Amino acid sequence: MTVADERLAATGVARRLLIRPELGAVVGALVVFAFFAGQSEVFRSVEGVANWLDPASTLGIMAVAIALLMIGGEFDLSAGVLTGTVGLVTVILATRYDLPVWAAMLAALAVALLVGFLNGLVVVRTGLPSFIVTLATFLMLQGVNLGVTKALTGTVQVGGLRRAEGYEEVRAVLAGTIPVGGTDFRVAILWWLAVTALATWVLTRTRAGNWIFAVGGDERAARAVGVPAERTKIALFVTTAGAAWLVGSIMALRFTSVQAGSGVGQEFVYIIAAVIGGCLLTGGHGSAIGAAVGAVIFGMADKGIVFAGWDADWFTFFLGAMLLLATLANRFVRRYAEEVKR
Amino acid sequence: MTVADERLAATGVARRLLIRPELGAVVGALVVFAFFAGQSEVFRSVEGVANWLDPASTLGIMAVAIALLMIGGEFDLSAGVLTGTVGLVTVILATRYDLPVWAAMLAALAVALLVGFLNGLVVVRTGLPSFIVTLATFLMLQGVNLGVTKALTGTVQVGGLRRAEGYEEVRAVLAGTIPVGGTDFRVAILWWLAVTALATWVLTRTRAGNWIFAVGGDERAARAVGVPAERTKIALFVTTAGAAWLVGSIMALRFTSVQAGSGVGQEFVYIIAAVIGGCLLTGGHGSAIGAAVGAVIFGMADKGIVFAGWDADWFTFFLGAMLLLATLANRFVRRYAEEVKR
Amino acid sequence: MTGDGAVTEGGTDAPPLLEVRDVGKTFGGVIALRDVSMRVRAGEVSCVLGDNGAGKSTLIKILSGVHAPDSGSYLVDGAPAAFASPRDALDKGIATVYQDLAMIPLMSVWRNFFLGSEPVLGRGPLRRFDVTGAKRTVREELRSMGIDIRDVDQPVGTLSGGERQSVAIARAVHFGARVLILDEPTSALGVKQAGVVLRYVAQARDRGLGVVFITHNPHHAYPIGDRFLLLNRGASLGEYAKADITPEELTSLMAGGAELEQLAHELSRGGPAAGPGTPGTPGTPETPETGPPP
Amino acid sequence: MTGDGAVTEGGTDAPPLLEVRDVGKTFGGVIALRDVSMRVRAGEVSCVLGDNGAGKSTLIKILSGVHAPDSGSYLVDGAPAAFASPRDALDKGIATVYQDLAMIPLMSVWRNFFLGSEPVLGRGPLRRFDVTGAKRTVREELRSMGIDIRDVDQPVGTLSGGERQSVAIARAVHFGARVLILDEPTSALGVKQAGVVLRYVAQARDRGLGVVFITHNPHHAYPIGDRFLLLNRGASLGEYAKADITPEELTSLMAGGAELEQLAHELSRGGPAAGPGTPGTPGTPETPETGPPP
Amino acid sequence: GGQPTKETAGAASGPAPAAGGGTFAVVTHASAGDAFWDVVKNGAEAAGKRYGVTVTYQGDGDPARQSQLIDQAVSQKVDGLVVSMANPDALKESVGKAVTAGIPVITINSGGDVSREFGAVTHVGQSEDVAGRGAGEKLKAEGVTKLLCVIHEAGNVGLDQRCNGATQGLGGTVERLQVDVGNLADATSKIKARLQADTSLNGVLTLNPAVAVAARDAIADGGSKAKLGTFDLSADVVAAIEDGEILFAVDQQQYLQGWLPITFLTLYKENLNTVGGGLPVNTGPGFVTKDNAAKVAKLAESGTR
Ligand SMILES: Nc1ncnc2c1ncn2[C@@H]1O[C@H](COP(=O)(O)OP(=O)(O)OP(=O)(O)O)[C@@H](O)[C@H]1O
Ligand SMILES: Nc1ncnc2c1ncn2[C@@H]1O[C@H](COP(=O)(O)OP(=O)(O)OP(=O)(O)O)[C@@H](O)[C@H]1O
Ligand SMILES: [Mg+2]
Ligand SMILES: [Mg+2]
Repeated sequence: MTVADERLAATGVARRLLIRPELGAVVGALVVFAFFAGQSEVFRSVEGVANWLDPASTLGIMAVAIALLMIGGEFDLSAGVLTGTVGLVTVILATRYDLPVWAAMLAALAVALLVGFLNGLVVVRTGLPSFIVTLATFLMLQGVNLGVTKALTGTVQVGGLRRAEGYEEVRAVLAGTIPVGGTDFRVAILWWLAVTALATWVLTRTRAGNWIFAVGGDERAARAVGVPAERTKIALFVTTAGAAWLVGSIMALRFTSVQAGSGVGQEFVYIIAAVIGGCLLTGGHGSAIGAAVGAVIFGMADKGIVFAGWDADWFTFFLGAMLLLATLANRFVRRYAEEVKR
Repeated sequence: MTVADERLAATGVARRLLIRPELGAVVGALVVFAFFAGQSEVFRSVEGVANWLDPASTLGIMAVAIALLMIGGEFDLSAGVLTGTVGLVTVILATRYDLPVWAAMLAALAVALLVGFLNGLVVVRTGLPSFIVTLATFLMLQGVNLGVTKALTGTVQVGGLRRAEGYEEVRAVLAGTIPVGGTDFRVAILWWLAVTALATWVLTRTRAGNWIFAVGGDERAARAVGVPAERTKIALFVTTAGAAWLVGSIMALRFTSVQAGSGVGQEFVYIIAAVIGGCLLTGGHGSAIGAAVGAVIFGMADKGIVFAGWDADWFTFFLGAMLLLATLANRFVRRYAEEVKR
Repeated sequence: MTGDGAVTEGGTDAPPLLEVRDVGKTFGGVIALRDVSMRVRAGEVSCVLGDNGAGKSTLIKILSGVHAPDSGSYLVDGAPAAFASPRDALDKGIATVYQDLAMIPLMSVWRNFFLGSEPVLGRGPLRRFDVTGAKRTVREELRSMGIDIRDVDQPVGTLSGGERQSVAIARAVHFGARVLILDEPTSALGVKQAGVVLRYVAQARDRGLGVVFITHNPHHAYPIGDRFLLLNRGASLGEYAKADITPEELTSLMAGGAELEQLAHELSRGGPAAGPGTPGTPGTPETPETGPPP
Repeated sequence: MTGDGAVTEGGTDAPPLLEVRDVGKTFGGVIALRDVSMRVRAGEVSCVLGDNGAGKSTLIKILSGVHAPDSGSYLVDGAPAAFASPRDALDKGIATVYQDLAMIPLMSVWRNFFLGSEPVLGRGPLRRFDVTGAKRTVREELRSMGIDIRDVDQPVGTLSGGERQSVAIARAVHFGARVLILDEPTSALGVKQAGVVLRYVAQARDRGLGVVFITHNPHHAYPIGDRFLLLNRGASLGEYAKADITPEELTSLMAGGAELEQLAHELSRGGPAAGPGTPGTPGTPETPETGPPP
Repeated sequence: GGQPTKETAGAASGPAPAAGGGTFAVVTHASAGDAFWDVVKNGAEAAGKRYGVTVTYQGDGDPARQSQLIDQAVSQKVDGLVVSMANPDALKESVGKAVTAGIPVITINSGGDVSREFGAVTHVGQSEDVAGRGAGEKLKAEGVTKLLCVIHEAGNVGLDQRCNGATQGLGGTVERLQVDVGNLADATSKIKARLQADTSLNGVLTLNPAVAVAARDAIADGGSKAKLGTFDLSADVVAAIEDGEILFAVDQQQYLQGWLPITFLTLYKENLNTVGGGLPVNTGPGFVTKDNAAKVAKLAESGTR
């Protein structure tokens, strides 16, 4: 590194810059942005940006958490529906049992963390693939959400959080807006950035981060050198559940009502964002920033198609094409970067 | 094997029987069957069996194909929606362009195989994870299905296959029924058994089978000893597409009309069935019989809850619980079996 | 040479660092190890020798907490121990180089090196992995083994076989506080690096560590070993002190008897390349690893 | 000993089986191999020697079609060849034992053995893998290597390190028709099995195969090798015929000079276990692998 | 099917407003491909073509995403907005934003009770439970006492409201069943299973025409005597009604829920007209039965009924 080594080829500065694995995802995002910016003026306006950053932020929080979990070699299919559970618990407790909003949220947090802990515990104890375990959790939570909501309210949605005690204060923190350049940006964007920064710190600069990479890369080898693999995995499931709580709360506070089916189907969007951002499905490799950028790519493609005004019938077609484009750009840049180093 | 080896512990016959990995899945299936047979008389009647075997058969055909693909280390998320594409192409060609049914089916087969081939080609050429590639295919096909159907018919479904030329003959072969013990069983069940037998033969008794295990277990190592990894993977994607064609045709012939959204969401059910049956998500391990039994487990749990008459709101809750139960039984038996050998 | 060459209870009064008594291990129907006893004493090198599949790795995995023995007992410092995981063994200062559980291929060299024992800086929520310190340490440790790594950020999976093994050894030496367990550590190493490893072993021994050393190379085992445990098909053939066994006997035991004598003749040929170094020339070992001629 | 020890064009008129001229290979910014030339002739054993990370494995991966060289040319039977995959090399009768690309852990021993070259029975749609034949062959091949496998249905991942390596070698020997490339084949093997492998190499040579043999053990390399290619940090230090080099020179080259002389003294100590076999005793190699005393 | 190109897709409903026209956005609570809402879309687009205005149609069943679609329409400064409000609470903020931005809003289908309060110009159509009630009454008249309501998307408010309405209309027992509309073999099998397991069920109500066909097969295969009613039309359903296999199909005439709001918005924009002074305009319920099936058969096939 310091001394020149005849076994290393000379590399330019520009190429060196491309070495960071996140850069592939960033380039993918730029491609998608450039594409839609060319299609629609609104898309590239401040308002437009505020618009597509909004869904990207909540998706991003989850994608980052799921990315950590996937780097650790596991899946969580129950994360999406858990956001719904959190919202339902919060709204039901705050409106039907008259708890202050913050108390209801704390109760929901406890529920979420418990679900995450159980997921992790069952996975490490039974040795079943987390795909199956969290699928079962997913199905069971979905049933609970619907069954309990129906039993309590007779319909499949609960609402009225707006009238609950302490609503406005909590809302400002989690679901408010911040005016920037005359446009309201969602405060969730800040949460998303914070979560990404924290996850990046943990992943690259702490012992826990080292353990996460190790258990995802080769669990047996990691255990053999003394990594507490079970604890690491359980902690990852709990972290994911914590993220689901954050997102579920943000959504509940913002929309003040929650449907029993809320969050169903989102679990795959999280995984998709993480994979677009460069996480390996087999574990052991990926980055939090990549997942956050993956969420932006997904959010841009998702909203860009609407801004471009293309026929809604063909929506998924374009979405698929954009995702392929973005990941190809990512891959292309990474290949190029790999020619520079390693 | 022939001579006693002092380094082998003595094992009983019963334990030896449990060695086959499929047996775990079978035990899981028996547990689920016993459970629901106790809950509902109709469930265990001939009629009931015919009923839940019906969806299990089409699911089973796909699960077996997906299992081969997963053993080969890849996913196909586009298989579900491809069954819809096949149905749409068949019905549109047979009713709007007046082709005989068999010709329309052949055209649909060409389309399906092309999609499978492209999936495989993109995966092996770009090196992108098949999860992302086939996700893009999934989204794009979904858009095409809806967009084209709308463009051609103005509605979201096409129908009228019954009036097409040669319908009855083909239907009898693919979507007819066979009376057994006074109850009509679907002929698709035979197709399912045939596909399972064929896949088992290929997997355990042919060169191709050896290659499938190898590319899924360690693609680089397989390539290094001369396995044509790319060809094997492409062939697996094409096979999956072929299975989707079979299932799509069976469905189209049976219902004579196809919705644009048909098959969406099924891709995960296929994967679930394969995983319940013991396929590893990371590739390199699994069996066709296991996947077929996984389909039966899923089918039984899915229908058993309805037979048992439990509250529909809680449906997914029970489904999740049953899946967990079945996979735990599978795992338990396999652990026990592994104590006997390896 | 018979079983009576086995070591009798010595005069040392301190309990051995590690001791297993009649341990056995089965994997399903496979009996990998049966009734094997062994002691690891401070300041001694215990060699475990045996044919392929004899159970050497299984034995050291029991010592290092990877496997729990199915039968027999395991004592650390004379007290019964039950390691739930290799973490427990590490916490007792037992560091291991495994034959097959080595490294995480996708992780960089420095991350692998400190895996499980990451050095930290700062405190509380600011406690963080000391990355620059870690990188520097790794570079130095490897250089002193004769491995000049290009870039400690390189994923371990792209290292050469010997480089990879060197990282594992350097790690064990760095963290081994009381016992060092080395399972065929020199198998992929160059002549120079293998020499360095043997020197490490000698240094560790001299510092009072207990060392367990597994090798198939009698030229490596004899000079450094104090005791030799011989395994065969999962069972113990006895434990010998160096004083009780000659290098020839050891080699012959490892090779499973004298049947290899003829190999030297088989390898020789009257081909055109036969030169000064053909087998038979004095000073050159006639047969590979079958030891010096009598 | 200087570079003029390098082999000059011999009098043989048949083109070498394999020849690489000035090949180089870089991985991204890493230059793993630079301007290396080598020939593999029928009936000869070419040894590739060098320190860890010298580029030996990279070179043989070029020979066996795993890597395409970035520069230089590759000739098979005197005609330029460009292997798209190891399959092409296998089809030309070149079989390889890789150092790190060995086996599929989840697959059984017999499936691994025949992977890529499955024996078939029947024809047309009934063409099938000859399972019983395959199992029998594997068992026999392994037994003749001195490996008595319990059960050929055992997944390779559960074999011991040496058993696993033996399967790879037995496979290469079974399928190697014209060239046999062995990358550190004996590293995990017991004394007996290593002897068997060397015997195999001699047999293959005598049958007229070209053999490329990589090892870190001069005791293995010298007796069997006809030519020695020395690599250092990715570059060639020259190719020597056996006639041009003494065992001492070879050992010293492999070890990177005489600096190891002192190791013998470092390893010795006046400990209680010092017995008849202490270093220095005549007839015992003083230092591991540093070769016989002058 | 031909490969779609960007140009053709853009031309179909591009954002470029026709001369003198405007751009109206329709945002509903159903995803693309839903049989009912597809007819609404057809109606809106046909009206757009007729009046020379640009109509964009988007929909998503998730209220959060629906509200984002409304936000997007607002930032695109559309000239009018048509919203279905299955979950008014969740849309309150977004609709409010549109109203504040001076965009005329018309609510359709559901949410009629809060339409005014949210500042909408008017409401077209009636809520799902009114339609459900109609279906329930009709089944009651046919002697159904115990009804199976087949839900093809768990947790969807609209479907739940239809079943709730049917419960009120029937006055008897209503049981629910969840099926997957993506797999009709599975749906058939489940309906059959339910009918086999509980023979006292004498009526089935499906909420989607494809599921109706599956239910018809299930009833026939299982030898059940249950009467079958459904929501919404398709060619198969009309044929089955003609054959007497399906009693009726609830027809909200949802084409009007697409056509009318575009008409109203055009009038409002050009002439500031508000039809009925802002009172809700009902589009149904209507029923397609054996009597009128023949007449609507062709229309159903072309996607306007
Ligand atoms: N997980 C396992 N399942 C089944 N058999 C196993 C397992 N692990 C080891 N074995 C068997 O136990 C025996 C002993 O293995 P072990 O690895 O201890 O041998 P070893 O003495 O280290 O051999 P080598 O010198 O080749 O490394 C081998 O025959 C091996 O096949
Ligand atoms: N895929 C790769 N990416 C980056 N560097 C690589 C890659 N493969 C090999 N190298 C580097 O190239 C050099 C040569 O490696 P090679 O495996 O050929 O060494 P070797 O001579 O076989 O060493 P050993 O004796 O330890 O097996 C090493 O320094 C290694 O780190
Ligand atoms: Mg071993
Ligand atoms: Mg090497």
